[in-house]
Amino acid sequence: MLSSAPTKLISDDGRRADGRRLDQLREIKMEVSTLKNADGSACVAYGKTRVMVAVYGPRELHPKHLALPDRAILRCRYHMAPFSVEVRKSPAPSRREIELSKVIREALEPAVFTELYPRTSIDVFIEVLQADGSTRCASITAASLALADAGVAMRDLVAAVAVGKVEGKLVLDVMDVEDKYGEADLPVAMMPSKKAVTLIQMDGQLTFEEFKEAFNLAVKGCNQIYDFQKEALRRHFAPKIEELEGGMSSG
Amino acid sequence: MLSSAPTKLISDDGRRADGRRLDQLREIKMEVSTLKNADGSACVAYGKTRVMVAVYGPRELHPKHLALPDRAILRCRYHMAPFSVEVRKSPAPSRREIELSKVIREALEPAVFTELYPRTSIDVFIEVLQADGSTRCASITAASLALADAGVAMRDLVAAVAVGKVEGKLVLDVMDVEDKYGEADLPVAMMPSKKAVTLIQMDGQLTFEEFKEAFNLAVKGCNQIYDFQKEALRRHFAPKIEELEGGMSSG
Amino acid sequence: MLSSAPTKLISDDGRRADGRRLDQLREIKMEVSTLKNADGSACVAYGKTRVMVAVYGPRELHPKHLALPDRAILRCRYHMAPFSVEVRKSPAPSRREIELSKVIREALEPAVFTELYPRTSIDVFIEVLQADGSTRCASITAASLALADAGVAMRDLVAAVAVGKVEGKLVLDVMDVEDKYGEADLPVAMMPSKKAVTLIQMDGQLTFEEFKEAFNLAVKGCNQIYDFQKEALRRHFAPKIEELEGGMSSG
Amino acid sequence: MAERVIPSVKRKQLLELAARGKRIDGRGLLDMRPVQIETGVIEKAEGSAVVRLGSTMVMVGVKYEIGKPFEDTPNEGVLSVNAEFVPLASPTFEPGPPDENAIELARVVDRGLRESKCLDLEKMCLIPGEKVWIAWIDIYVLDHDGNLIDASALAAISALLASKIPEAKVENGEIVLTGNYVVPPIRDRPVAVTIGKLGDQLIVDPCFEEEEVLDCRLTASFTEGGLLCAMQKGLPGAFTADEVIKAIEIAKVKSEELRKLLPPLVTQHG
Amino acid sequence: MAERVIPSVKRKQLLELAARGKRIDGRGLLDMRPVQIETGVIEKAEGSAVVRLGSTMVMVGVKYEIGKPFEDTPNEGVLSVNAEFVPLASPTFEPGPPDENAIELARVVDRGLRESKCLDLEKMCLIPGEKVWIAWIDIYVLDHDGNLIDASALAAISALLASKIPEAKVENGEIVLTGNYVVPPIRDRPVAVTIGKLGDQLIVDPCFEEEEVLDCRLTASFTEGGLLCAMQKGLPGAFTADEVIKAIEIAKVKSEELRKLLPPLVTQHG
Amino acid sequence: MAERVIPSVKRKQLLELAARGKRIDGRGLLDMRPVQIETGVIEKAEGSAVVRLGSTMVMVGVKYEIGKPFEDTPNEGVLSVNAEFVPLASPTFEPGPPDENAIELARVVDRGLRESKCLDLEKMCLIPGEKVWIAWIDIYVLDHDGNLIDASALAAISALLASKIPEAKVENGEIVLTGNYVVPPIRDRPVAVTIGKLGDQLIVDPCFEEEEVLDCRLTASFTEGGLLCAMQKGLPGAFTADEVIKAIEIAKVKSEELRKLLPPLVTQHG
Repeated sequence: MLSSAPTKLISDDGRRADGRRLDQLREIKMEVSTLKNADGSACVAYGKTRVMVAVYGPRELHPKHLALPDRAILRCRYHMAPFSVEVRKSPAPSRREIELSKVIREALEPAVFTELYPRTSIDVFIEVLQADGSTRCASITAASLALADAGVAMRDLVAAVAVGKVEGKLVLDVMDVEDKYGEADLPVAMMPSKKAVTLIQMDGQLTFEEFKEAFNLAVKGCNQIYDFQKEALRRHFAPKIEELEGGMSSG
Repeated sequence: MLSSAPTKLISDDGRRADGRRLDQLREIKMEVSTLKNADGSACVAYGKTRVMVAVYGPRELHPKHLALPDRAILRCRYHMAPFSVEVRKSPAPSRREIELSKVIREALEPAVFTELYPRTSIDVFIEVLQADGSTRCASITAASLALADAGVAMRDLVAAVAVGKVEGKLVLDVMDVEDKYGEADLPVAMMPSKKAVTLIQMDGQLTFEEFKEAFNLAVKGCNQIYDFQKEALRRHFAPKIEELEGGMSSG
Repeated sequence: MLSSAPTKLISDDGRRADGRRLDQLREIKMEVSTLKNADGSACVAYGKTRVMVAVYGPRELHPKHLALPDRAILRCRYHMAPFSVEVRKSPAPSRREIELSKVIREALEPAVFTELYPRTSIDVFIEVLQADGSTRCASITAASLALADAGVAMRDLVAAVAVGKVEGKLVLDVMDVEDKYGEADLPVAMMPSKKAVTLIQMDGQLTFEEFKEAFNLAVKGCNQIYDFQKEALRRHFAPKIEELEGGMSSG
Repeated sequence: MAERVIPSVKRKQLLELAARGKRIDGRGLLDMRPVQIETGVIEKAEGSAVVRLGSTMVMVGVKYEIGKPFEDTPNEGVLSVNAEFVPLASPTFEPGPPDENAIELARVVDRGLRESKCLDLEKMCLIPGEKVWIAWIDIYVLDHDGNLIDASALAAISALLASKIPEAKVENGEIVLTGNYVVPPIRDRPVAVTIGKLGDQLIVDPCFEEEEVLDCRLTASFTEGGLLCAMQKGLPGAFTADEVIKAIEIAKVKSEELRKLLPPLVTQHG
Repeated sequence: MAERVIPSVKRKQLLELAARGKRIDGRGLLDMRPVQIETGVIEKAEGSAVVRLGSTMVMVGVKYEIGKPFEDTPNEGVLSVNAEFVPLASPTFEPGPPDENAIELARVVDRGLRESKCLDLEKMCLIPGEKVWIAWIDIYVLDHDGNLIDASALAAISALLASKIPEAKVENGEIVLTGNYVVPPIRDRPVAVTIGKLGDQLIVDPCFEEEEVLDCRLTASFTEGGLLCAMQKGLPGAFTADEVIKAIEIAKVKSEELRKLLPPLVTQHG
Repeated sequence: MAERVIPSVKRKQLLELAARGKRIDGRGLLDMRPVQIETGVIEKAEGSAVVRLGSTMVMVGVKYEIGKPFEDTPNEGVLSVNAEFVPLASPTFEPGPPDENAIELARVVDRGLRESKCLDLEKMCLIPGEKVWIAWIDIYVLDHDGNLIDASALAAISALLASKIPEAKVENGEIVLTGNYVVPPIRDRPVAVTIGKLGDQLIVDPCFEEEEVLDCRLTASFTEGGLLCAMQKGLPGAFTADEVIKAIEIAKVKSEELRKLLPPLVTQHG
């Protein structure tokens, strides 16, 4: 299903190829605890970009000599399904996937109280089921939900979003066609309530002024994503808490 | 040495491409204890299909943490020599070889008293030296001889043979050209004296009635192979037993 | 930077393609202790052939179960930089590099008192930065300097040089074009003061008489290389010894 | 090749249940778990499906690509089935190339599809010996609660049935994509059913806990017309000859039930 | 994925120094170590450079080869950046395929070159869709004393600027090498600068000991015209938003200093 | 790279024996074990041989395939020698890609064949730059009792001498196989002999127990005309210069004895 280069990515009235305003997120969907086997899991969609994340751990680490005496090891694998992209991707991890696994891990680690789980590993497995831009951001967002679902103690959730420059304009939540034919891509991850930036990458060309503007837009987008995350956790945990309270009140 | 598609696989008088009757095995050759280094070995030929099997073990397992406290680990590698087939095969194990290693291991395991050898491994190395159909069957047959030669305690030998459907007829002991241009292939392994089926696979298309008929023919074939196996062991061990008895009587 | 086949490798007045006499080495350069991190290092050039060698160790061996109770394990990796040859070389080790790693290790090992460092490893990492023939010889020469720089006790340095047969004549210190278009290549490594031959390989065709002559030329060449090695060590260590003596005399 | 350790207490418990016709999750011996099939879940793939068998969840994506045919079948398209046990599906799965279990799964699903001749590979040839359609069937196990073979086979045929293939024309020896999509040349709907042996009992659709203690299993695939088109015995135990026959009979009945969950075959293009 | 163990005593010491504006090797927080650039060191490569940042030593070789373009950019040459951490450079490096650190390094250097559009890839196309120049940029770390990204990026652009590309003509659809060498189509000189965060302080050009205890780092690459063209945050810590801005401002200034060490751009051929 | 552990008691015993001109299996220092050569053992291969040196057993298969020549030798066929130490041959062999010992073996056998120019590779070119014959020589070690090099080299040349190559014609730029087989263009019969050094003694054809305690070994290959065409010193010990000369003299004599076991060269086709 090959797509051809579009003629125009932003219409005269400031609408993007999918009808969004410049500073508008795509439809965001989040589901927590999707999987049975995993200790925690989440499924997140930014439009057609869909990722599934499972967390196993904290659990005993094999081989043991890799364990750290003072904290958990956070491990992370970002991986794309062969059918997630237009041209089938070989299942062997690409250099891009290896790099993203590293930066995603480093974006999550500041949020995790690894020191509470010495000698263990916390494994974050990310599968991109469909890729339509901003997959690393959706992955970070989903991974922090899955960590929360697994009951791993965290300083804050991590929310991520990418800002792009397309036809000279800054746009929020970059989709594939904008990434491919746009002028710049700036993915940012934050712990919103801590105002701490845990991931920042950039491709393309931006003046310093454009960068600052784009960065501020990304911060705003992360805060919106953060609201969706909290809402998803509330939806998931609220019934249980009610149940618990119900159980207690009836007791 | 490429062969071209044959015009007819079964002649009007019911003879196969190599002159066999439908329910006839190829020339079967078996030799036990062919190799010096191995603890047990056997060389088996079903016509031009020739396999050599070595067994090492029961022996200490490396790495040790893989050892089981209550029984031996049976390991099995089915591998084809690069020159065993018409177009040279790369020595790296193919997906087919990995699958066959697994099903052969699972076909042998019911026959081995693994519980007598806790914390050890029993390694079965199969080399297909020439492939002319039914290599997995010849491999199982040879492997159980090599296990016996290594002195591994067994419930029974395992004998295997494939039945095919060729030009609408069921044939015993499928050779390459019949596998390639026939309509179905049904390899079966059994512990004949236990009447226990330890391998069954099928490719192609069979009605349920055809399947039952083919399966019965395979059972019959396994019994014939079993007779060859017993004869080969007798040939190998009889002289030693006579020697032993001679030694004792002269004592 | 592809070179084409030369018309003549030895001129009528007995000069080689680069102006050398038949029994003349290229310009030899040696530098000891080039690198900061390594325990010992050396950089050696035979003309345009340039190798850098680092030695780490004697050091603790991982995994430990590979350690030997009575001596050090000498490990050696010969590796070519992708840009060292005319057509870019893939960084994955080739079969040639694996073979050369083995023969170089076996050429160095007779010189090393491995028995003084039980349970350790001594790792020799060789990088060919530019290849213009005789890289294995330059590697051995550099490796023994790096071992000396690391303070590893040695019976003798190992010096190496290749003799070739080119247009019917024997030549010392074979360069790439002579190796490629010549009739034979004979690399030899020695512990010169022990008169012990630790590497000998040969490609091409030589009569037994030619071989003896070539071998004698190689021995002569090794002795010349040996002089360069001793000089390089003297240059490196003399200032320190003087310093030390200065320090003592002033004390 | 990791050896399985059979939990003997669990095995004893399940054997006792089975002897009384019962199973750990309350099913009868020959009951399947609830089956859910959802297709069209991945818009970027030409076909896709998610199948749930109880808690087991398998996703399959189908991609069509133009490539070279195999040398010995120059007039046929290529069918390539691959399976990945991605580590999010089970604490026992690890990252890395497919192990023997993933390879066996892919090959058993492949044989079920291939031997039923469900894809008319000759219709997938564009320029003989040069260019053909390759159908990539990627099996992605997302949650593992047993019986991956049946779930994967069902997801594979579902994804194929739901797939569209780009319309391609050959003009002056060049392939031109019209931009339209057409129905792929599918002519059968094979279904695989796996029967487990637990002591003297045969059970249908084993869950993960049951698989851990099974003696062995037998998978049989059937064409729409009821022909056996692939079989695979697995696990290190043995069947009696009678059990083999009985297992296939059960599998045949179940395969017909499962096939009812699939959409019907569509009349082919051209 | 080896986890780093942070030496806490060392971290405390460096934090105290940094708080007083000092560093372990006597530099000020925003001082680079001495930089040396040497080019033309490998005659067999079309371009080469060795860069020393203090004791860090990185060699880069550039090879030009004729090959096929990528399918989606048939009119462009190919830029391929690879990095090897050969085991002679550090006791922590091991033989084997590139690990995540080497891959990250290569990809960050690649993005700095690519996004600055320093190589005019369209001018490296010989026969569209068939034959283009491939520029292989091989980064070889020889001695590791920290800040490999900046040293490698500097070595890469230095080697490119010092490189010559074979002159090729297309005659009757065949490529003919004239035997001459010409200046490659380079039109920018991107420079990368990495800023480390150590507690509340930002430092320039961290050495190995500092890297071991950094909170995190931010690399920014700048074009000749002062545009940001690539960024990469690394290590498992976090920046405040203000620190991000400040780090980029520092990096911009330093990138201009470093660019002065490079030879000027040469007018292009053709 | 597994390090060998030298069994010192065994070494002492063999040294004492050797000093008295004796060996553990009763041979004299310069005696070979019984040699058996059998050819034509694998009908599916174009050539094959099994060689036994005492208990050492090596099988070699030769396959001819049409493929592309190397870029730098467009007018020559390809000779590819590979060796596998399959795990059935020795308790010390493990499954997996060839280790350094298997690679060394293949390369030493390769050099003996290649440098003797025994195969006339130019006669194996079909369409220059496009299509040539590839001769695959696969060495398969089946039982390892020492001196694999000599056994493998002997099996390789035996299999080649016993091989037939398909007759191919080029018609209108296409290759047509006539269906006939002809004699391959073989013009020499190189033989390799390995001499072991045990203390002060040189021995011929070391068995496995001897190899474990050797100081070092030297292999020399000779053409039919008595020219040295390949050499390889192995194992971590040293020879004196005199020993090198003496070893080669012994090897030359033994190579002539072994060559008598080979069939004669056949007049070439065409």
